[in-house]
Amino acid sequence: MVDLSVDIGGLKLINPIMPASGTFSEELAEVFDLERLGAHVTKTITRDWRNGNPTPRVCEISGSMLNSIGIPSKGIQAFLENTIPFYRQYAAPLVVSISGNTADEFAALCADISVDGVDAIEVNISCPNIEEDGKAYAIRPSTTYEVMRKLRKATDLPLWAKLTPNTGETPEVARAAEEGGADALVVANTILSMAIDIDSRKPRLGNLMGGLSGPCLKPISLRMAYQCAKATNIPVIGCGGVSTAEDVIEYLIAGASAVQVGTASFLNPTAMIRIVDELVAWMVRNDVSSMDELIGSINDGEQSEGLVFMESAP
Amino acid sequence: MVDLSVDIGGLKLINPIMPASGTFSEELAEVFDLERLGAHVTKTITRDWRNGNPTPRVCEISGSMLNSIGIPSKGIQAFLENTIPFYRQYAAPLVVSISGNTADEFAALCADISVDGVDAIEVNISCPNIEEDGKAYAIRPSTTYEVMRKLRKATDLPLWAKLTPNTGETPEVARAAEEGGADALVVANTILSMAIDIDSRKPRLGNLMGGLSGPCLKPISLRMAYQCAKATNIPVIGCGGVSTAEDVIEYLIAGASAVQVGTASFLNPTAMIRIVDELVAWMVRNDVSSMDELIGSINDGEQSEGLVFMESAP
Amino acid sequence: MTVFEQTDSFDRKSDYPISELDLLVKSNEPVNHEYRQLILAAPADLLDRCRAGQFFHLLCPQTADHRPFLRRPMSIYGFYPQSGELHFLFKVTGTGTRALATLQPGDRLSVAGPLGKPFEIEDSWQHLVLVARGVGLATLAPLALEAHRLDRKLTAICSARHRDYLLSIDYFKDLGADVIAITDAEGTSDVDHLERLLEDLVQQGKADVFYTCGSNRILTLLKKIGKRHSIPGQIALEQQMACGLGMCHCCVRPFEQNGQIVNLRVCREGPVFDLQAALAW
Amino acid sequence: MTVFEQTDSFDRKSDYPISELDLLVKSNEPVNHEYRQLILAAPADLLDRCRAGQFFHLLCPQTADHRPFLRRPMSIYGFYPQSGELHFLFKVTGTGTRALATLQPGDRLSVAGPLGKPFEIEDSWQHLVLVARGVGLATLAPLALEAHRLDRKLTAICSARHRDYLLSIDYFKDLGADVIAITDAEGTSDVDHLERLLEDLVQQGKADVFYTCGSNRILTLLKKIGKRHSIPGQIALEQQMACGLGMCHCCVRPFEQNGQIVNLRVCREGPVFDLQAALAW
Ligand SMILES: Cc1cc2nc3c(=O)[nH]c(=O)nc-3n(C[C@H](O)[C@H](O)[C@H](O)COP(=O)(O)OP(=O)(O)OC[C@H]3O[C@@H](n4cnc5c(N)ncnc54)[C@H](O)[C@@H]3O)c2cc1C
Ligand SMILES: Cc1cc2nc3c(=O)[nH]c(=O)nc-3n(C[C@H](O)[C@H](O)[C@H](O)COP(=O)(O)OP(=O)(O)OC[C@H]3O[C@@H](n4cnc5c(N)ncnc54)[C@H](O)[C@@H]3O)c2cc1C
Ligand SMILES: Cc1cc2nc3c(=O)[nH]c(=O)nc-3n(C[C@H](O)[C@H](O)[C@H](O)COP(=O)(O)O)c2cc1C
Ligand SMILES: Cc1cc2nc3c(=O)[nH]c(=O)nc-3n(C[C@H](O)[C@H](O)[C@H](O)COP(=O)(O)O)c2cc1C
Ligand code: FES
Ligand code: FES
Repeated sequence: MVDLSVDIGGLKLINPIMPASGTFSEELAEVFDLERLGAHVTKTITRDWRNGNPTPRVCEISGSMLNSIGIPSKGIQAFLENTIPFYRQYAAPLVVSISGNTADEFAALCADISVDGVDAIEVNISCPNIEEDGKAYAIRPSTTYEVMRKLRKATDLPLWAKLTPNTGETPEVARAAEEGGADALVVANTILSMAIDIDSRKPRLGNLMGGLSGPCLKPISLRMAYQCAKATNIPVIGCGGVSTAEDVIEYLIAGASAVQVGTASFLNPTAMIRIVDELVAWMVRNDVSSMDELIGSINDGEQSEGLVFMESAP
Repeated sequence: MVDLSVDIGGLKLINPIMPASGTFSEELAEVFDLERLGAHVTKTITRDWRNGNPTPRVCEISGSMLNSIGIPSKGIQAFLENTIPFYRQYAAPLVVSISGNTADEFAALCADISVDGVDAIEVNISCPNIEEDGKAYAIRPSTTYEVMRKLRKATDLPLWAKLTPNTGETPEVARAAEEGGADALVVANTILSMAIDIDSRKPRLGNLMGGLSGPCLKPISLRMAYQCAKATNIPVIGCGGVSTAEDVIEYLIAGASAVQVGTASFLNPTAMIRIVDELVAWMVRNDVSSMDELIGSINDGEQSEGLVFMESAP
Repeated sequence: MTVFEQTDSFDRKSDYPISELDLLVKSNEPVNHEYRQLILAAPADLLDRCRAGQFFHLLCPQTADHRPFLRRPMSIYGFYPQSGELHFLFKVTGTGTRALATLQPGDRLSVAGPLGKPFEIEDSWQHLVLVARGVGLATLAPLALEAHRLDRKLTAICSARHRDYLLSIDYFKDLGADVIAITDAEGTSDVDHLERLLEDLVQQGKADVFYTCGSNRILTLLKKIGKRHSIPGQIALEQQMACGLGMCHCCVRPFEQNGQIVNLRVCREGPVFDLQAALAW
Repeated sequence: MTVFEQTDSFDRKSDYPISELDLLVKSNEPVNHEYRQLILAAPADLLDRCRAGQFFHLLCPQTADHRPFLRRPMSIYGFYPQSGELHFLFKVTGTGTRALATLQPGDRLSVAGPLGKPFEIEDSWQHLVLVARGVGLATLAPLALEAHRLDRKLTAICSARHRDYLLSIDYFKDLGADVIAITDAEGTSDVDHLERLLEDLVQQGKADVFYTCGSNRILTLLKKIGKRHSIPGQIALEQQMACGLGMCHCCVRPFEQNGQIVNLRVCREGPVFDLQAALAW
């Protein structure tokens, strides 16, 4: 008998596996029982309708993929009318991912989305922010703190801050998010990347650049998850390149309390439930009975203190 | 007849292929004729003897590798006595990579290494800097500018600044390096990463964290090379995941004037000369006769201006 | 707090419409020097769910030379619950299809599907006209079978560079279709000639609906003729896909809906769309 | 400005000591349930450069299940310029060796080498003693051949868990070596017994030099006996490698040199080191 449940700042999940924003939707209910997931996380929405980026919106690179979808959104109204009721069918908590062009707009959306049926709000502070030259809030501790303060005031729901790997200040940003009122950190979004078709000499994404996700991202996000778990006292949700139970266990040992699965669901729509099953099997095999025995159990010895704030490769 | 030569801020290279610092040494002369390379780039040295990091110093991850070698160094004296004379046998320019714990120490080493036989100095401003909490100079524009100013005053040799991907401000850092006096930018070093052995629950590197190199790094470094080429007027040398002529061409199209090859030489010690040969074959096949026809030839249309300062995945 | 044993007991329903399965390769033979036909052994309940116009998302194998990362969408070329076979007809073009071409009988291939919206055949559509070129025939082939089953008349206009590249002609003939072959080599495939052929069919009352896929040229022509005579139509479209399910929004194309341009997901709202809504590209 | 034609003319010398080559697999057979012997066809000029104690760096194949990234170091188990063969003896342990185990005759394998410092046999060393366990025998086997060629006496003490796991015994015997087999199963492989065996050899004047590899226990013992009787020794060591050539400094181990602890590269200053300089770990 193994217990997979985890507690994310008061929110109980039956297991630590949930989808990553933008790589999940109602349609997956046609493939397996969504009730088997620890939580449901929606694609980031914005207040207004948005078209998204020009195609091609994805390309594959050696062993991973890039995307520049650009947050197409039907707007909050459609979301309240269709999406929230759909997920209400399930006991699994619903986590709504949101974003805004300015901190105030972001906070207003946060308030408006804090409705019945929503169990937590994931604030995507890692997308471009027009107030800061297109830099994401989560690139700097100061902008992270400011936007989180406004978002915190806007809702009483658990607030998860989704961080970006495009920064040299991960521990500082994590602490700023915590101080600004985040209840958990999602670590992390995609890393800014590019690919060029050498025949046409055009960028392989319609939007010039895009985000790297999948296996290649894992060692980077894992490092960030470790840094964030060390730097703060709030739960960390690992995200980046998870495709097997071993990946989940690596994140948990590093200090994450749960993980999100993105790209792996594109390669295997049933990936998340396979991972849950594999995780159970691993725990039985290794005589591990609860997630607490894994979370943060890294044998990092003496080094951890000095090195957690290191931001350059040694 | 194709012309592979390139000009890096006045320094002429017979072709755009050179090794990346730390992935090359005199021993490679036992595998092929080092004269076939565009330049020779040494492992980063420090003034004093350094032991380097504990083992394991490398580990492989899905499709790439991590390392935390830690700049073991025999010190400047041994370098002046043995290494420089060795490379003097070759006409190919010698680029010496250096690093220092403080900006002043760094500058003093820069002056002392500016000797006959050295053709350019690559300043590794992407390694941890004790004056800044272990953050690398190249994480922030301000620290980049300051250290570059001191280094610039210390030498008349061409000064190449090696940037780090561990930053959210690539274009700003690139400009700071240019303003501080860099003659070229090497883009980029490894990205801080981590891997954990789930059986022992120990970090898979002796030093806890390390740098990701190889194919997985390419889309990130390529994006940075593009940003740096747009943001500055000095030559950019692409570095990260180059293992084929197609990779080289992708970097050149993005705006790089040359590339460095690192991890690929571990997998194939003859990789660099194979790449030179493949590049010639590609040029003949595609009727391209000089590097100028490739460098910066990206068809990026209207988007380039707005997006070059973007630092978060869209 | 929930406590698990290793169990699948959480699956509340067992009949999810979309499956992810490892299927056995029965054969994978070249049809001509560009196309191959792939035959997989598939369970009847999967085949029962297949419809003409739908597709599967294939996890092409990793080979020494080819390492496709994402899945590749392929139309159902044939589904035969009786013989337990699922057929694909594919053109070897890039990384993924080259890897697919290496599959040997006995190998396994992971498929996800059936996916997407199928072709519709309304009761009032007695005379179907199908216009296809190249690999589009793979997509339209099962429609011919369905038309046959429903006892509708079918005219198949098959276009190719050369007679040697005409695919599935016999397949259509065996199903009782009138087949009109047009080729570049014979100069019979140009728009003007095609327009005359189609107008003839319309005049003879043999065109209640048009079905097509792919080609811009044919789309534009069919839209024009369709509008002229108020003949409905459906088109199967292609777009690069990541998830194939509707989750990622990478596969969108612009369509005209109620006078507005909207982005629709080819994998979900398509791949079969209303002909008049589709925009040339 | 230099202008190239596609040419290799820049190779000033053609006899680089280290080669990167794709060699043909002649066979790859299991020796017991853990070890396999891999035989490659190799050009004579490569084999001529091989020495006992050196190694090659192997680019293990990518398979569906195993995707090794870095090369894997393997000692030369045998090199035969006459028959054009290069032999390796390897233990199937992890990703790389599992991939290596899938190689079939006719496949190609990229090897880089020969690498590292070989064993030395000084003129005054007439009686050689070799102590090896497990895969260490692979490393020491070519030394026996060399001793035979140089007409030296050789005693090979071969240790294993069980007689069934004793490798290369016949190989050593055929080369005229005195073979002493010790096993855990028979209780003959413990340090005390080994010490007595070695002391006997020393007393009989049959130990001018010790050669070994691997095991900490054996290293400590040989250092002690070597120091006691001023008998020189050499040890082949292992460490994880990236480049295998000396460029990356990942393969260092600590050694005692002139009373100081220094890091030396196993791939370059080794893999064969002076026994007294080697430190137990
Ligand atoms: C719904 C649908 C049904 C299809 N049915 C068939 C079929 O029955 N037979 C057939 O031969 N082809 C069919 N195609 C096209 C087929 O998916 C592509 O030929 C295939 O993806 C090319 O992959 P590649 O790796 O060989 O080419 P590459 O050019 O290496 O592919 C690179 C990327 O572009 C994508 N891509 C390239 N061409 C296309 C395309 N035409 N459509 C969508 N994505 C593309 C690939 O999926 C991949 O992600 C269909 C496409 C769609 C969308
Ligand atoms: C100079 C030298 C000669 C060797 N000769 C032989 C030989 O003749 N026969 C034989 O069976 N083995 C030999 N080994 C050990 C062999 O290299 C390892 O067993 C092999 O690298 C394991 O790879 P893996 O992917 O199967 O194991 P994994 O555990 O999956 O390897 C993970 C990583 O650790 C490294 N690694 C693991 N074990 C060792 C080890 N013992 N030494 C060095 N690196 C290791 C791998 O190279 C790889 O980088 C030798 C090692 C060295 C250094
Ligand atoms: C196609 C695609 C769309 C995404 N859309 C969003 C999004 O809307 N909001 C968000 O916060 N992250 C988005 N992401 C990032 C993922 O949530 C996740 O952080 C990232 O993909 C890393 O996880 P992975 O390696 O498991 O895919 C998207 C990723 C992909 C691949
Ligand atoms: C083993 C190893 C050692 C390295 N040592 C250094 C170094 O001393 N100085 C430096 O500036 N970069 C060093 N690097 C980084 C490389 O120069 C290069 O920036 C990086 O590996 C990316 O290129 P690649 O993907 O081609 O390997 C090292 C990289 C590796 C893999
Ligand atoms: S392919 Fe993902 S939404 Fe269509
Ligand atoms: S393996 Fe690179 S120096 Fe030894």
